[in-house]
Amino acid sequence: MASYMFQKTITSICTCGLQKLLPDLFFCRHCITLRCDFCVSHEIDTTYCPHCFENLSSTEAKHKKNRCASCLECPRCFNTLSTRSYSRTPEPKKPPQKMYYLLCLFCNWRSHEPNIPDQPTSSGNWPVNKNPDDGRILDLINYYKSVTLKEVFDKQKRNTKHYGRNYMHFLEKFGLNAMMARKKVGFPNFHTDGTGFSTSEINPAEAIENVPELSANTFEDILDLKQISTLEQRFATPELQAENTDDLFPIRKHLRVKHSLRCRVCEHNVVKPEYNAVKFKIKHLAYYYVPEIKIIKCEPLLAGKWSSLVLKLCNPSQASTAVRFEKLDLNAINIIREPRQLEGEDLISTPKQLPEPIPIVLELQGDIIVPEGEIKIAARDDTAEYDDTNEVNTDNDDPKYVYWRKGNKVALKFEVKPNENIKKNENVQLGFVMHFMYSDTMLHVINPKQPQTVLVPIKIVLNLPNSF
Amino acid sequence: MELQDTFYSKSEYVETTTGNKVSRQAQIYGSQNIILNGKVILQSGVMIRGDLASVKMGRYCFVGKGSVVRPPCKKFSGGFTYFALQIGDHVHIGEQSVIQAAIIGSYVHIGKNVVIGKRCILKDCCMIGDNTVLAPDTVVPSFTHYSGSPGMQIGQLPVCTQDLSTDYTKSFYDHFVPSIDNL
Amino acid sequence: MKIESDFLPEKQCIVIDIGTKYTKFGFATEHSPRCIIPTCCEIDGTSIPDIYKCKDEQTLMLALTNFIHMLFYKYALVAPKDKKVIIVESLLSPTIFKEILAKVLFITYEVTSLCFVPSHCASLFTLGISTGLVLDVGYKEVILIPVCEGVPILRLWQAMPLAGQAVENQIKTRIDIGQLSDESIDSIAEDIKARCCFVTTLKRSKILATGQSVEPKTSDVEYHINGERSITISGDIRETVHDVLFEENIDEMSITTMILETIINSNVDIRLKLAENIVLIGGTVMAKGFMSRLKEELVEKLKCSKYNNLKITKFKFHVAPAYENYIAWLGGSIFGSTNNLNIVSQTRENYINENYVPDWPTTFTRQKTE
Amino acid sequence: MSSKVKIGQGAMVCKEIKVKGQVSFGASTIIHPGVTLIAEAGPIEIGENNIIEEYVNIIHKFLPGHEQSEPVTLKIGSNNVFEVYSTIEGVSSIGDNNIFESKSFVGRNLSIGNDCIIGAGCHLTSTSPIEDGTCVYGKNCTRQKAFCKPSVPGGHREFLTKLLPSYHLLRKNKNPIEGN
Repeated sequence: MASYMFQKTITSICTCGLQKLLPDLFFCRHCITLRCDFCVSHEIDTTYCPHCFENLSSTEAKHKKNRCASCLECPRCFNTLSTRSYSRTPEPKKPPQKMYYLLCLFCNWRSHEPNIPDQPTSSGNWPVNKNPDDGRILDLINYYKSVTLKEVFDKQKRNTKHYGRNYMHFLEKFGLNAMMARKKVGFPNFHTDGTGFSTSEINPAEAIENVPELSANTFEDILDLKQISTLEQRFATPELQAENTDDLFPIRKHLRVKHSLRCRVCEHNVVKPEYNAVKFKIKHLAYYYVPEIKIIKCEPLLAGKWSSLVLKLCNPSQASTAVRFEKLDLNAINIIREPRQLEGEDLISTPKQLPEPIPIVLELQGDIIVPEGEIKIAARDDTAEYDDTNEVNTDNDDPKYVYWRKGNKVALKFEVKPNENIKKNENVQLGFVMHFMYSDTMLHVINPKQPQTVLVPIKIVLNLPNSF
Repeated sequence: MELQDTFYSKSEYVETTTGNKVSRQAQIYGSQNIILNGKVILQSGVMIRGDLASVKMGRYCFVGKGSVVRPPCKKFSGGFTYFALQIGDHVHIGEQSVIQAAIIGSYVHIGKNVVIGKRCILKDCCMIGDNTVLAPDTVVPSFTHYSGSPGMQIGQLPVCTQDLSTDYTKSFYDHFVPSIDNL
Repeated sequence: MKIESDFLPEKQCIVIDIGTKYTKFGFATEHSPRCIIPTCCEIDGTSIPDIYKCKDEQTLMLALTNFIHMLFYKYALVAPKDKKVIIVESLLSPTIFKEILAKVLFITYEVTSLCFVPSHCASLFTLGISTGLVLDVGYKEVILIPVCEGVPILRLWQAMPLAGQAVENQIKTRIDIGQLSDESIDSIAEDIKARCCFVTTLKRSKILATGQSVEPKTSDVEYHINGERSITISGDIRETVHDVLFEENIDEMSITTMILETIINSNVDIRLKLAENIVLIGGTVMAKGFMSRLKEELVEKLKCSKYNNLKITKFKFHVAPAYENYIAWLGGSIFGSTNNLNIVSQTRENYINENYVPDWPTTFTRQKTE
Repeated sequence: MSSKVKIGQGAMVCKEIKVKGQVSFGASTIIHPGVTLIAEAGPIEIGENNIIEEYVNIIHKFLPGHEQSEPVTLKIGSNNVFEVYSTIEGVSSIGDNNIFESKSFVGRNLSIGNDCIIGAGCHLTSTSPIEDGTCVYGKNCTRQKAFCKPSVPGGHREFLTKLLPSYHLLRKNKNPIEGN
């Protein structure tokens, strides 16, 4: 699996034009084409805490500012804190009381450093520092809210004058019920000068003349880097940004989300996770439909000379499929995009503006001879692993292309010729189109009863390392 | 790229009935506390401390050269004990790694030179990059890629991680073949 | 905690301030950003250190898509569909960047409304005043725009590439950090700037400039570089690293002369008001001693010939109720709490059929024509 | 170099360890299997109540330059814990009550005081000495003043002394009189 993460030898081109590895691609069964991260819309499925796996609803998470109430992070090394307890007898007679403090097992930070008192309960409410300027900002917000309301009110008053609406409408809009409402709530009545709207006053900040000077001893005293917090530690709590490491308070752990993905074109679900297990309710991944290609053998590539390349195709789906290959012609590559126009109940009500696909720019550094004709690949059945007697009908295989065949895997021979001007250590980029037979079982198939088979084109790009 | 065959000398490895391949240089202590569920590969220099507490490993596990699998210890008011370590199926552990976790789920991929701190919990389908140091008591959620010291999430794993891991460990086991010459 | 009304889903508005080095991200009506993260993202594996420097439109589009995706799904934990978004950005940010950002937000992420607020006007919201000389000392450049009665006077804008990056380049040239990858050299230089260096007084910097040693000698600092080496940073380096911001380049321009030039070019009646309402924003301003040094430089520069006909004798600086590196964001958040937001911002529908990107100066003029 | 081993009273030294040169273990010190102790540049004296876990290598060699200079003893204090795969190479002396976490590496001419914690995966080769009570952690080995003394869990040693004899062959002193 590690090799999957770092090697980009075989990539497929998604409908939106990005080159992606097969496990990163999804397969929308209604549009019968590849989708990638860029062309699916993500929705929040569940919000959970990465440490205690407590599931929160989205409003609850929003209310707690997307932070877990019980799990805390060390302010110094951002590793999750564990609680340690010791028993203490406050008064000689009283039974010993269990007191808890926080300890980071990675950088040995303790909750005694910013002298947070020990809590009697383990998931005690550890103190959270408030923003010192809360009050001032709140007044500013209220002031600007009332100013804009006043602007709206003045504008409407000006408009209503022009049209000379009847008096009741005017009263009803601003007069009678507004005044009654204010009296009921106990607000002071409108200003008598007829502005009809009172704006709360704010004392604008006055500039200061004598600016804080550099304190005298900043020059001489020895700077102890252990005491000064780094930028990252300050930005963890933006409203405090403590300079000294001793005033760093533990941070509540940030929550994480599970996505459910939906195809942008036909708005059908592509991936829908289970509640908290690893399984998925809906998992339409290209990895389960499109035959996976792996390189078995590749002779060293020489500029301008044919060399053979053996690719293994493995059919992941339970239905047998057939594969046909075709050269990749670059000019037609950007034209056919959405292979299938939606019809029947697939048509979504409001046609959406889709992100326009990314133009595919490919410079192929060589050409490739692909096997002709149709090559069948048997279905995958997991029971085959135990009885090795599954017969392999290789009678109608064309030995020129089929290297060997076993169960749902077949190895095919390709011929590869890199261009003359290829540089030594540069990867050779080649491409071809693989059409694979997909039995379309969706009920939107209007007329025929039994599932109709469709040839799905997948554009594959190989970049073969030259130093083979 | 298809996995290449890795050869091992037949004399060095012992193959049990359930398909476990254990190197003779691997140091297994307290073997009655160790349970391997079949098709597990323990390379040379691996040390499994079954004497401290029981160690359970699922199918198709692989432990690289020189790795140490050690049950975690816990200090509580009563005293001090080691408690069991449980590893799921299809787990790949790189070379020179130190595993002191409490629970490792299935389909987990741990890189080379990794330190997994005491009492860590690794959920299914997660991946730990090379040279990572996981602090004790860390919990690694599913479908996450952790790396760095202290281990932090740096990426997301694809939805089909389960099948990727199964294929990887199965093909690794199939390609772990005795070298023919000194038969 | 009482349920505040603005937590209701439809009322929620996201405020993003994409700086050249750090991005401040949070919700409107909140008093501080939810996160301050470096403005960098990665496209399938290759990391892009600076989004503003993307080569072509294509990579910029992908970089912005990934970056906005990370912001929403890792920090806001809310789907961007049908959300209101405010982008606080400097008036001089390239229009390509704005157009692609609008396209990404409107089409890929289907936000309902988007509004671009200039950081210079937004920072005045945090002070309750409407006129001021706003000096934004960021990472790449320092931008100075006077704002009069809430309207930025674009005629008098000044900008210079003398900001955080210039200070870090100074550190890199004067201290040998060793052969490491350049990301780690950048991060070490930034760490040294943030933790060890400060802005010295004018008097001391003059003496040090001539090379003699100054009386209360600044102490050296021993700085460990990941376990292998530890270098000592000499006292005068710690002091004089920030002086590059105040040195005058060939055509005699530095931060101080920028302010005085703007005041001279501005028309007579607001000169006094500007001089007494100087607002400093941006991360580099948070260096200890920056404000006092700037004041001394201004007062001292007044004496020289060019500016002596100015009637101004003293300068006054504002202190905002927040840290300088997120004052602009806070301004955006305060603006987001008013319902002025719905009037000014551009909705998705008429972006699709009109396909123009809202610009702060043009929003009012365009308002009239509708 | 004959490997002369002196085992203190109550010390628990497993059989499968690699020892080169003269090494003496203090009382009730526990050595897990797989430890390598190379004492070429002089004898290594390990104090009491130490716990040395698997695959720890304590290498006490001369600098490649001058081999023939007279032997120097490497003194290791008491109550230290060396976790799995921690490496001490060419260190002049180690105090008491230190914890070397797994895969930590302490390099040449560094002397470790008392009550230090060397974090997991730390690669320390800088020459500046580590004062007492510092805690080194993280990939760029940031140093921090530890708030209080690292406490080795008390029951750990008793548990191991009860458990190890039943599973491991233990080294005995060749001539019991010599082992004090």
